[in-house]
Amino acid sequence: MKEIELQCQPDLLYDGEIPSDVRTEELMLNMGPQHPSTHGVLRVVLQTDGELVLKATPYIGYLHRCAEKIAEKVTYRQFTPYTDRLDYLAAMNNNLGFALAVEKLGGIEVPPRADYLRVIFAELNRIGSHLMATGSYGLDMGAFTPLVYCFREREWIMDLFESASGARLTYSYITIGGVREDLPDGWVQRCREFLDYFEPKITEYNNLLSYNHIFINRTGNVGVCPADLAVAYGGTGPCLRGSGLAWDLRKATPYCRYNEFDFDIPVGRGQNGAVGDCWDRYFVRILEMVQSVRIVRQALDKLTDGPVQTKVPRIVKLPAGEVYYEVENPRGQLGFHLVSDGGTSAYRLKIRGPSFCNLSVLPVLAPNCLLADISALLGSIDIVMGEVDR
Amino acid sequence: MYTYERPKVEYKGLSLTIVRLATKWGAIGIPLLLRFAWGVFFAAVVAVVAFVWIVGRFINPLLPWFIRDVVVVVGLLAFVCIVAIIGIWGERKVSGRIQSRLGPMRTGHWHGWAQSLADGLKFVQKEDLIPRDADQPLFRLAPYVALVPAFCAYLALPFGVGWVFRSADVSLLFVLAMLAIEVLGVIMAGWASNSKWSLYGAMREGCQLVSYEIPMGLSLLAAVVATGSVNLIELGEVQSGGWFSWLIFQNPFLFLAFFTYYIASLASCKRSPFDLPEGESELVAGFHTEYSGFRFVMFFFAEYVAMFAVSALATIIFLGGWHSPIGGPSSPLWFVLKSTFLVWVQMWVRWTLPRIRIDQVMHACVKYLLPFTLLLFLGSSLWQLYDNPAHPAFKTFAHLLHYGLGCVGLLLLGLYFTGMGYGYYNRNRLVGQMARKHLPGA
Amino acid sequence: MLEIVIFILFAAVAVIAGLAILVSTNIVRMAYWLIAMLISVAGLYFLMGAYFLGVIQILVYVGGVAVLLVFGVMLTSRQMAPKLRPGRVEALWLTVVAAVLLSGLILSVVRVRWEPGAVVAGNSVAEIGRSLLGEFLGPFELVSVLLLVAMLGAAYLARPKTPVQGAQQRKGTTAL
Amino acid sequence: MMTPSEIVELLKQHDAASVVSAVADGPYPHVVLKPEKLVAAAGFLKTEPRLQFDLLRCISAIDWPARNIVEVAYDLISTSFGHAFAVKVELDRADPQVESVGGIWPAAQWHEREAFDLMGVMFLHHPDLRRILMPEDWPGHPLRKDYQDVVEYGGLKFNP
Repeated sequence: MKEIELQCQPDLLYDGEIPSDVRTEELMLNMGPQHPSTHGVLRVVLQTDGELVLKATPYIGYLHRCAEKIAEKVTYRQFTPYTDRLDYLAAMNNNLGFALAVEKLGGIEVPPRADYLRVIFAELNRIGSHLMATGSYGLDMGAFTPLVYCFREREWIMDLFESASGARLTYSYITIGGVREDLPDGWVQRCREFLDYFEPKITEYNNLLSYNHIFINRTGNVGVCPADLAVAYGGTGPCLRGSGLAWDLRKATPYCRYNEFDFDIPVGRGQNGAVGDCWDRYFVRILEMVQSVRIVRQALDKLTDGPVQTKVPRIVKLPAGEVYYEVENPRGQLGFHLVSDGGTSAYRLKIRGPSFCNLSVLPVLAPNCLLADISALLGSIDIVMGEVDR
Repeated sequence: MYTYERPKVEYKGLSLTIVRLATKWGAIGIPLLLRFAWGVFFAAVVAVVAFVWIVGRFINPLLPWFIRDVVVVVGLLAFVCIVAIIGIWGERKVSGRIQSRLGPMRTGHWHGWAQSLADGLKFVQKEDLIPRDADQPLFRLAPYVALVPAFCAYLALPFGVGWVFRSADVSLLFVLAMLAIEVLGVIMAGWASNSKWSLYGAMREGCQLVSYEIPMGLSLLAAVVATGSVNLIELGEVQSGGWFSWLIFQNPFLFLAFFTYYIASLASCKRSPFDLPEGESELVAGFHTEYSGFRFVMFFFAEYVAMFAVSALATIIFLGGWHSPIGGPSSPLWFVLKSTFLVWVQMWVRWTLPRIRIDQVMHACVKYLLPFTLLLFLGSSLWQLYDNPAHPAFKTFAHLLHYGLGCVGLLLLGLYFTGMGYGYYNRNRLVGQMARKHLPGA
Repeated sequence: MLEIVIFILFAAVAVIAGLAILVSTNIVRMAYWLIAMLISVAGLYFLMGAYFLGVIQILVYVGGVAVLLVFGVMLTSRQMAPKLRPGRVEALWLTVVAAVLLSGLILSVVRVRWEPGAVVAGNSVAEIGRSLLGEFLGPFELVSVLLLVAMLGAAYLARPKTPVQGAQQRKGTTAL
Repeated sequence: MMTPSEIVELLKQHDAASVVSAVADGPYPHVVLKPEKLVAAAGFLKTEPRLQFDLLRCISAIDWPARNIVEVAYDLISTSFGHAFAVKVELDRADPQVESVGGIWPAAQWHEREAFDLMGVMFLHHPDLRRILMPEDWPGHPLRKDYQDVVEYGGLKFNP
């Protein structure tokens, strides 16, 4: 196996020598479960030497809501709202993943209009989720203003979702067999208006935050995660692409007609430090928003008339068997391992939360960071605890 | 069923007494106050202004010093409170506008002017929580140690000639000394809270303040060398006669010293990007994590009072103090205006920049700011040495540079106002579609 | 009259704070009592018209030295407090040393002829500056050399001496 | 990019004795391996240049009281080729034990902790096999089919 040299804070690492008669005591610091920058109820026990973090041990499970157990009790359709609550910032994508897993096992075909609608909503929700990640990352770094700007734009996406699905956070819009309802009048026009408005805003975020000197100094060369480390710890999504590996399920194993769209996979290039540092992970999200805008534009162009649902019984019965299906969530690959015994509810549903795997790399990256870098790291990994704990 | 039995606690303390009195009287008083809020506010402003003016003009020569002192101190206290209250409200409005929000709009009907008052009232009613394992006496003392020195700085701060509580020869040093004591309160709070986050906040505060005091003092010393006085009134008086005679345009070293002072003063007020002691995304709330109610308000007050104090110092020393920039009559109004502008810039910076990391804070000070200010100090001294009739060539050069710098300053100010005008003209485009609908006058 | 009241106030605070330093067992409280004493002594200076001295006392001792002191002391463990009670042998030694110092102090106070000095009116800063860079230039420079030596000494003491164990370990090589 | 049947062939070539059964078509192509051969096969799957399954996506434990086994499924994908595959082991339900693959895919560590927590599968030689989602002293393994709901925990009584 290859040895990976971690290079957090090169100028702070004590190279070799400190006086032997100076003894310092290490401090155990309990970060969370109630802490502003743990993005939920994550608890990280830090072993610190002054401001230097020697060891970080995450403890999760504070938001465990037994989603997998519930899935064994309720019917497939009834479980769709529960998927909303996994990664509550990207509920559309979760709906999509679950619907696709059920459709794969049941052999259900989806009409083309529904497929394009799914792509549109998934990508819009990806933009919304990345906006949240970008804004709250600014907040983690002490810049409050980008958060509000990002929320301003996310509000518009929420309005679009609300007019289509009736909900602003937990949509349950993408259901088994298609999407729940067709678009309201004028929705496509409003969506185009949003895209035209939103695209130049990305430049504003870059000018305000991404290229800010302080921000770059805070995030560049911090929490460097090389590509093989990311892959080894199951990191996916921006955490993997930020490390320089162009791996995206939308390209690798296209679903929902993603192969019909023209888009690129942005990767971290180490512009402000080593490849795979916090800045790269952050900036990949910004670039992905640009790509998502591209995809949504193309999907809006291709949107054909037709039904948005296939006929699926109210209580879905799947044949006995199993399937593992993954989709590319904003935070990485969301997987559903669905086992059916022929009944009306899942025999076993294992959910692979991307944040769960992305977070597992934290104990490797955290040593030799400063206390302030922990929030930089956590923010750049961009976890959603609803999905980590499920 | 699991039932939680709340431990019986005897509530006591000054805050509770205040609350009891306030709830008793407030039931009648507050609705009345709110109904006549406009009138009360203007009456208060008029009363304070008239009061201070009368005291400064007439009572001063007539009454014994002691009464004058009491009166002036009460006036100063009122001023400081108004500074803090308006500062907090202003911060929220400024941040709102920067973030394409509105900020407080409801309380007091006109742009939420009474928001800080309402918040203060709420804070007074809060239970005065002291953690069981905290060091009780120090925990109680800390907010006072933070607030009182910040107020004491105003005792030597002249608002104009004759507009000062005590005009000492060493008033500049006195103000600096008082601002330096404030850190003790913060450290005390951090340690007494017996919380690790607070301790981290206190540690950072200690590191940061002790380091940044040096470049801050050195930048001011560069100006002191140019005028030969540490008396704030004398420092202000040499800058009369229009903005060309401001010390900031005196020589290039002072021009730079203004900016180094301003950066260092941001650090000494714990303002962003140097707000590490309370950086909420890292240290929860830093040194005041465990504080609630009125004690928390005192820390808040101390911050805004100190903000105005450092800005006032910059105004007096670099920006001509109470003198009008266009050569008209000098007045304390100019002083307050300029200081407010600098406070506003502090807010502007805060809502724009991310926070620096602690090692970068120390590097910036020790590796860059400190040597740089030492050079400025040296340069300013040398300039003073050569800027005299014995060196006519240098004198001409100095004059040319002096006016050149003035033009640079004018250009900067012009750019600022142009930007402001541009922003105002394009406000609809800049604030974005969503916010536009909700802006007043839309 | 007022001056006497204020003098008694400051002096009392200084004495009480000084005694409290001795009596207190909590090391952080000691530091804060020390600060209280320094501030009240500065108040005495102000009362005597030595504004410059008073301000410098606050600026340097309270704002600088005391903050560093508190900063260092604060980081010690809270369980340190009981250990600060001296043992019997230590107490004996300390008494002897303190007695010698005190007698020296009393002797010098008694033997010096105290005359009411000329009060420096006007700009005391300028006066101090002139005398520091004129009459007392030699001692002034000597003191600065002393400070420089102290700083170099501190830097020397804090210099890394031996390689610490586990420094490599800390650098964090992770086998995968 | 290899098809599932080719992958099964490669595995059989590597060690035919390790493969219990194989499903090469349908929605979920996988092989069932003997538990004691799992680590060797996993190493092969990761290092074989034609396979390079470097990304362990998920470890799912499935309880089958009727067959008296606990299945552990390892879902793999290769970031170099993009082909996906799954490996399964079937363990004794009374005492499910299998060697940890955390040494091959570090990502497995947390998944294995979860499988241990919720299904009670013991992963041998795991560096840190603790409960991950449930509290340390939680009774039982909640995702087992015969799991009895906890009535009281830490002084809290739950309504049925």
